[in-house]
Amino acid sequence: MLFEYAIVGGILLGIFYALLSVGLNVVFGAQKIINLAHGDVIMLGGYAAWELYQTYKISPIISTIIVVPITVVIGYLLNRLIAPRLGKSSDPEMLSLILFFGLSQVIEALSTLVFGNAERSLPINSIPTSPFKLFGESYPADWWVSALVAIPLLAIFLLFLYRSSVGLQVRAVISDSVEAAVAGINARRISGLYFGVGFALAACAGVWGVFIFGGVSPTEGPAITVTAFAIIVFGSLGNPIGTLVAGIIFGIFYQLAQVYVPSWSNLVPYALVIATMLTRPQGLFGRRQRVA
Amino acid sequence: MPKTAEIKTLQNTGSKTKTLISPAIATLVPVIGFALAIHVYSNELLLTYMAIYVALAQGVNIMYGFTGYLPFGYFGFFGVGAYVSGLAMLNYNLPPVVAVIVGGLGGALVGAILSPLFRLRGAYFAIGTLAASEAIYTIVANPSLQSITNGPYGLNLANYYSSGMAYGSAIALVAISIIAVSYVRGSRFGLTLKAIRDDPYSASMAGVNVPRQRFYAWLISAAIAGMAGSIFGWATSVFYPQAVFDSSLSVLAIVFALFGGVGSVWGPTIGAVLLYSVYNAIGISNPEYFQLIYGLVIVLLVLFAPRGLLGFWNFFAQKIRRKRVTND
Amino acid sequence: MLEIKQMNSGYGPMQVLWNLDLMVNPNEVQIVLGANGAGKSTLLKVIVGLLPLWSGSLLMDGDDIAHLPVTARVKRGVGYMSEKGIFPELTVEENLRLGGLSKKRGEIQDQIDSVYQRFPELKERRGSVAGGLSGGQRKLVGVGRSLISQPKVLLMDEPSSGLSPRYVSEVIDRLAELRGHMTLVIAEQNISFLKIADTVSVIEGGRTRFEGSVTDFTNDDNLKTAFFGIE
Amino acid sequence: MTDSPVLLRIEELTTVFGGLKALSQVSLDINPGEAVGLVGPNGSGKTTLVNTVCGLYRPASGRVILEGTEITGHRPHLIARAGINRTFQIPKPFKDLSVYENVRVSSIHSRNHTSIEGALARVNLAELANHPISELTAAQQKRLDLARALALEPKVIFVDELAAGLTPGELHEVAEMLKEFQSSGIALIVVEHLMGFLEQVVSSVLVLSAGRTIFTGPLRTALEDVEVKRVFLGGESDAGN
Repeated sequence: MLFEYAIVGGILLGIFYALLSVGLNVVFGAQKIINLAHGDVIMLGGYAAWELYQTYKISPIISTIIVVPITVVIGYLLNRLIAPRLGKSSDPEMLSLILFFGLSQVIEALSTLVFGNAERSLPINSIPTSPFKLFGESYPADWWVSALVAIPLLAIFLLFLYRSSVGLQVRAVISDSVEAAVAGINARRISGLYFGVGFALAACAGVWGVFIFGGVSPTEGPAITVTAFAIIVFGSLGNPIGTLVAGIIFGIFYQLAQVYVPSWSNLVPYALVIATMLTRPQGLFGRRQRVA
Repeated sequence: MPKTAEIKTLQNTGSKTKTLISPAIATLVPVIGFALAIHVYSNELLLTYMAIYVALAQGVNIMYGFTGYLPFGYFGFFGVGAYVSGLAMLNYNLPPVVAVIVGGLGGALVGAILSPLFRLRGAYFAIGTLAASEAIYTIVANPSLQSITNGPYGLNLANYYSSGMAYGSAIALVAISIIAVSYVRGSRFGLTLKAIRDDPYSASMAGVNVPRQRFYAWLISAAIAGMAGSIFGWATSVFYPQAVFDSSLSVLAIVFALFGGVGSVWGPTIGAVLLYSVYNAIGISNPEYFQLIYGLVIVLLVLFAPRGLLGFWNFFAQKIRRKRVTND
Repeated sequence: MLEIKQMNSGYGPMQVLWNLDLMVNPNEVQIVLGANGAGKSTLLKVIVGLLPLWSGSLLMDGDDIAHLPVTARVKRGVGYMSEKGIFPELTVEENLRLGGLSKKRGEIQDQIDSVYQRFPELKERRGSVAGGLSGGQRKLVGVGRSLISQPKVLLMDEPSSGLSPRYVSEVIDRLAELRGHMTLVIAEQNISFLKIADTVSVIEGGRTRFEGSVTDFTNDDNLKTAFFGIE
Repeated sequence: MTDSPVLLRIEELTTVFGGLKALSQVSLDINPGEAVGLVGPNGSGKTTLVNTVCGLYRPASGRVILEGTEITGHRPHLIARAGINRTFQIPKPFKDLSVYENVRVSSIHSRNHTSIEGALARVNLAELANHPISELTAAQQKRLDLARALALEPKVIFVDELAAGLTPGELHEVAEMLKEFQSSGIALIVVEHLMGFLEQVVSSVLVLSAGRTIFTGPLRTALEDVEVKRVFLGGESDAGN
């Protein structure tokens, strides 16, 4: 029964992990950079959910929707602020890495000042509480509720990207920003918007991270960033669908490790990212791409 | 095009003695400074830590300043050094100073093992080293390995504690790291590293063995971190794995180096001394204020001095140099 | 329609165009001939705004467009088909749809259908990724997208590049159908495009070597060797 | 024909990118002091040939032999030290080093520690030795590429699009420079679009199209060749009449 528990639990958590990492891949698609503040945006999403529940008794399910427009705007403005300056530099990739690293420190410091060091958590009865039963095993409510919220969110994201006119422009800009400009697309505005979408997805994941990680604290960001990075590298940079599959596979690996070799389970993301980068740098679903 | 046959101020006009004097000053000033500081400020442990950070910032300088590879996982070598030297003392009763050198070798050995990460570029390398160091931490701190590493309970080196010795070693390490940077900067080795940083393929067509040169820089950098970790463990005497495998160690070392200016000899020393002092003034009691300050410093540096990041020192030097050229 | 005088431009520090002149009249097909590296692509890129104009003038319908960003020039009716011409990761239909971003949904569909009518082989492969098509079909996708966006002047950068001779003549035939209906500037080194052109300019070393009608060009033997760049 | 082997022999070199043959069985022999032009339309494989011989790409098959020693697939720095060097279409100086230091990087790795000043003088850059790269024009940067190659005592230099963007005066200067190299025994393989310039420097050409050799022989003959005309001018082989 342990095996089934690990697989089903892994899939439920994996859907959450897909949501957790897809935003990082989206930001990569928009700007060709690794957003080292990704985990911190997730952390902010968590604090938003906590604040909204504590002060206004707003259900985390509603909070997931509330954070979207706010973070899209924040991401968009941030992109418009930094993109022109980075574009002028000689090594934009490295500089943006350092920039987002600095931003991550700023967010972490401000969160500590505002929310304090202590970990904040939300009562489980803030979401529908009955555990989910399958094959005689029961799974915590937050696992399946977060999966149930993540699925429509991811579906909407995919519809936006693959079925809407703006999504088409996004893909055109990602494919070739020069070609997109001569097709009359305002490439800067489009990539800024997509950048904001990446932030929004991160914030949504953050709302549910409060439950899955057992709380939210100002210092959780970097570890989440590394986990998300492991997943997007595994599933191929720039390919959001790859991230979804990779997230689920990661969830299963992680649960299997939790069940059978619990003391080693923390090694999973690190081993995954190193093994992927060294043996198949283009990821599971990637075509040959210059990474090294 | 400017007529500039007479402007020979940039390089290769300095005499041999001159090229030796400036690194000597860059080494002696901080060494003497640390030696005297203990008479003014009596918190020896704190000064030891400051010296360790100077060495770490110089280690980052060798790696990032001269090859362009940013090691987010630099703390991994630090932790390995602390453990290798600590276990060498505990298990083989090695004298601490010898153990420090062994710790440096341990750092370099791990550096050699991790050298395949050089196949990765830019951000991939930075995060790859971070993941590798986190993996090493997870292994060292693992309860299953308690018989070897004492798992999550860390090491107790209290029996080897010796006031003054650890501080002296830290000062020696500062000297070693600055001499290493001066050597790299002034030598053919450094010249080829800079060429590689600008354009690896072009460098190889100039006959440079690109992977080997990078590898050497990486080993020097890893050995410095290994020794720094060894001295940290020795001076701290009781430590847990999360104290020596702490990603904020890399963070601070990188910030100090960037703030002072990578690629220069003085920059990281000044950056580490200044910012670590600030850290002690406000950072111990209010770490979040300190974090906020250096986070903002990084963001502002990237946004408003995108070509530089070489810090204020180089920025001013360049300005002065330009002025001189236009005045001629 | 387009009037270029004394244009100087290049990449980074490297000057490629030297005091170049070019004049394109409405509804004419002008072929810009030149060897590889003569500066044809650079010229088109400066017109559409991908490269800066260092000095000289660039007028469209009498207005100076040199200071406008790319998207504004596209809105004004400058169409540009690069050598690549497509978004390889997108499907044929998506590529075409990108030609009509400013139009209403139904209107785009009508126009896509008319492109399909003109190029039936694209209809068959409407759902396939454009990067997977044959070289000739890829060019048709590029042409199709340009048709949908209905530019006042369409600049085409080497439509023959990467094509085998059979496809080149097919592309030429297709472009011939457009003759008289729109203003076309075709940068080419393949002189078979002459048969659909009204006027020719020859560029050599980034300078205008000849400007005139196709008949003047074909009657001048020296020009053909000049085209190879031999003095 | 001779007892001593040719200087550089490229033997049926084939380079494949993701199933696509960018270079297909291209062969070329060159002797000291000889200069061969390498021409063909964009994407015909000229730069791929240079990159493969210089060790940036590993060939799928074929051999590269320098003075009788096979060097196929050796790493770039070993090939450079063995005596094959190149310039770049878009010059690639070391931006953070001075002109002098740029050449010094090569000089360090030369067998006889060549004179840096000498190499700079041969490309007329001696006056700029202490200048930062940012003060050099594109033409000067291309000559710096050449100086770096010279400092490694090359036997063969691949010259990639040296003429693009140069004024007629500069063109003449560069042509004279290349002739001086030849007279000192260096073999040149000149990738060039500007036929007028090429004619001043080389006697014979190798014409590539779609990765294949379609012609080898004198430049003038090449321009009359039906196949070459078709590749350069398009569909009709009678286009030139």
